[in-house]
Amino acid sequence: MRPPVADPVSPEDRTPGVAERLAAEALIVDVEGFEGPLDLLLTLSRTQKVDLRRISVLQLAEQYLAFVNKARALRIELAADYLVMAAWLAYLKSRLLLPPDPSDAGPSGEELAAHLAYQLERLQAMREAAAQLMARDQLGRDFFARGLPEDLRQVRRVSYAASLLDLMQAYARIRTKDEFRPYAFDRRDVYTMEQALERLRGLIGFAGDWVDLLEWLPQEWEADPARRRSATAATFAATLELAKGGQVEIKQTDTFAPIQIRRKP
Amino acid sequence: MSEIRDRQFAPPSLAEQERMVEAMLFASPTPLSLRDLTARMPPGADPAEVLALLRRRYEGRGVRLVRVGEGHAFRTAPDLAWLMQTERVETRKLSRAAIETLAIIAYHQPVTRAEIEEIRGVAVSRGTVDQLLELEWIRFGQRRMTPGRPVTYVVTDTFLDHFGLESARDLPGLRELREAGLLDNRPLPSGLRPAHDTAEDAPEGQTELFED
Amino acid sequence: MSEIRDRQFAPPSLAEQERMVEAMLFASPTPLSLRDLTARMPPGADPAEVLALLRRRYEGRGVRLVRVGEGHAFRTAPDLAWLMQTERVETRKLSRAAIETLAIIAYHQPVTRAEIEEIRGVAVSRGTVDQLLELEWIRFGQRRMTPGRPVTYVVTDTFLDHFGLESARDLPGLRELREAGLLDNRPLPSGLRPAHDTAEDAPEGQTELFED
Repeated sequence: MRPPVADPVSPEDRTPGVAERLAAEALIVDVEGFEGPLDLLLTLSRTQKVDLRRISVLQLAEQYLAFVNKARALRIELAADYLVMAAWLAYLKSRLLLPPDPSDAGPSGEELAAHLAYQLERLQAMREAAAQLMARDQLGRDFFARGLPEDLRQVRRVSYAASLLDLMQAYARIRTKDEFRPYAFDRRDVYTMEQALERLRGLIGFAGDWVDLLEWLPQEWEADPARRRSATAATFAATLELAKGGQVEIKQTDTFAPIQIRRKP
Repeated sequence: MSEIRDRQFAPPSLAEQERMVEAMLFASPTPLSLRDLTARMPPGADPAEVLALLRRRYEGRGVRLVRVGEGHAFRTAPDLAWLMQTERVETRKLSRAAIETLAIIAYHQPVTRAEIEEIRGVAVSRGTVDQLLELEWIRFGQRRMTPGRPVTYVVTDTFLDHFGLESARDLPGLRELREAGLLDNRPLPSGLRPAHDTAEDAPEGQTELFED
Repeated sequence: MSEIRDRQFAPPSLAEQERMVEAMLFASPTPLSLRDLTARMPPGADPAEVLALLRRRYEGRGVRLVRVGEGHAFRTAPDLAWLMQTERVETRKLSRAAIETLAIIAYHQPVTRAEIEEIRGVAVSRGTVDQLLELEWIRFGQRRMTPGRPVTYVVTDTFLDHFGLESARDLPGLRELREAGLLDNRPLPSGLRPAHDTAEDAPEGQTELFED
């Protein structure tokens, strides 16, 4: 609860007595309890003791300006918000007091005043709504959730997978256990792509014309079918690699027709 | 395993479904949505129908089945609050700024920070919003399709749960406020704006002097 | 305040007491003893009688009123326990011991544990057989009419289903295994590779290098 706001002091009263000073200080100290200029205006408006819709905005503006002057007299620094509002209210006051200027297209003083009254009414309404909200029954205070929740357990169900191939391999492994040895890759009969690449890089310089891929197999790999297959595969993979690098072109006129390559012109 | 498979053949009876929903809602500290319930029930179950049955069954009892936004939960009857002294959880007292900000978000949602500031006439401190976010009473809504695409705030189901609201439409006095035009976004008649509208641009700290 | 004083004049009705106990047991994080309940209820209340009423009321429902030591609490009905868990399926490869055991059972069924051990050359752990039983890939067959009448194992329809077999007779025989290169880990002499040695049957990508 804040103390009632002191009567507005007109700016002319520059030499306040001790009692006035104390009253003013009480008011100023209280400034920090205000939630901004609108809140201050709302509090000031209560001194008018009328419905917010019938409030005298002019009187309110004067009250506010007096308040700000008082704060200044006491060398209390007001936040920018309060000063900007003071400037705006001073402007509003002049608009309300002076006869309207027909050349001015802006909103009239009355429109501005009506809007300010609306803002105050809205803020007041929100405060009341907030109070109603907080007065509601609240979880953990007025009503309660289950105190002993039974947690949803995460059950991990493991599904085991095995393919027929796994099964057969497992069986084969057992049946050949005596002679079983870890599979060793027989390098002797494998022609690697690296080997083929190296060989092709050496040869490609001479291949201006289309050459059958098979003609480029290393001779010592041609006799044995398994070795020949390995060399063919490796060489083909190597030509694809070279084609990717833009060094050769590949063509095949028909399905299963010989694959031909040449250096990219 | 085979039990689960059996259950898939025919949906359980309504009575049985009622037991299931009752068990799930009793066990859960947080509201469960229709979708949560359906996901855990056997195919063919219709928790929506069962919820109505269950709600009637618990009418007037010590615990009630309440609706909370998209969710459903059992909660003790508020008139028995006096029995629950030991269960009472002391919540951190919210500042006046936080309470007002919460109310503005609830009644005006979705609402941007600038709009909150216009209504309160003062800058909203970061801490205030953070506190409400942390309580999970508010969350970010969709961005407003205006210059700067500001984020909006809306209230959550946790908020509804806390204040015993079925939906944000059940906020106290909402209709009256709307009819009085107090929830309109009514801008100032001209470009001339009072000070608080620039609060967002105001140097931080200064305006916060006046926050709680 | 006056409400509390009023309550002291006459004990609340049994129905009202039932609501109270229901709410307290629901909200309490621990089971409540008769003494706890009495302490929290208005004078003249008889929680013992109310507990009996309440227990009957929840009979057959999704939650039950159970006694936990000296206390009383609500608990999910045991037959609905499966609703309180979510399943996360994790696929794992069978252990080598398990797959080998399974293979032996598949190829030699009905087969005793001693026979499996003889073929594998190592003892078969109880866990391995249990795992296969649990997967419902094997089951007990008839007992062998030999001394000790050992149980035999056979594969199940679930097994056939999982491996896409019509019957256990569809399992590739030794000859096919050999032809598939599964029995022989050395490359066959060049040119002698059987025509049906398609990639599908081949064990690993390695042999594919040599395919046409």
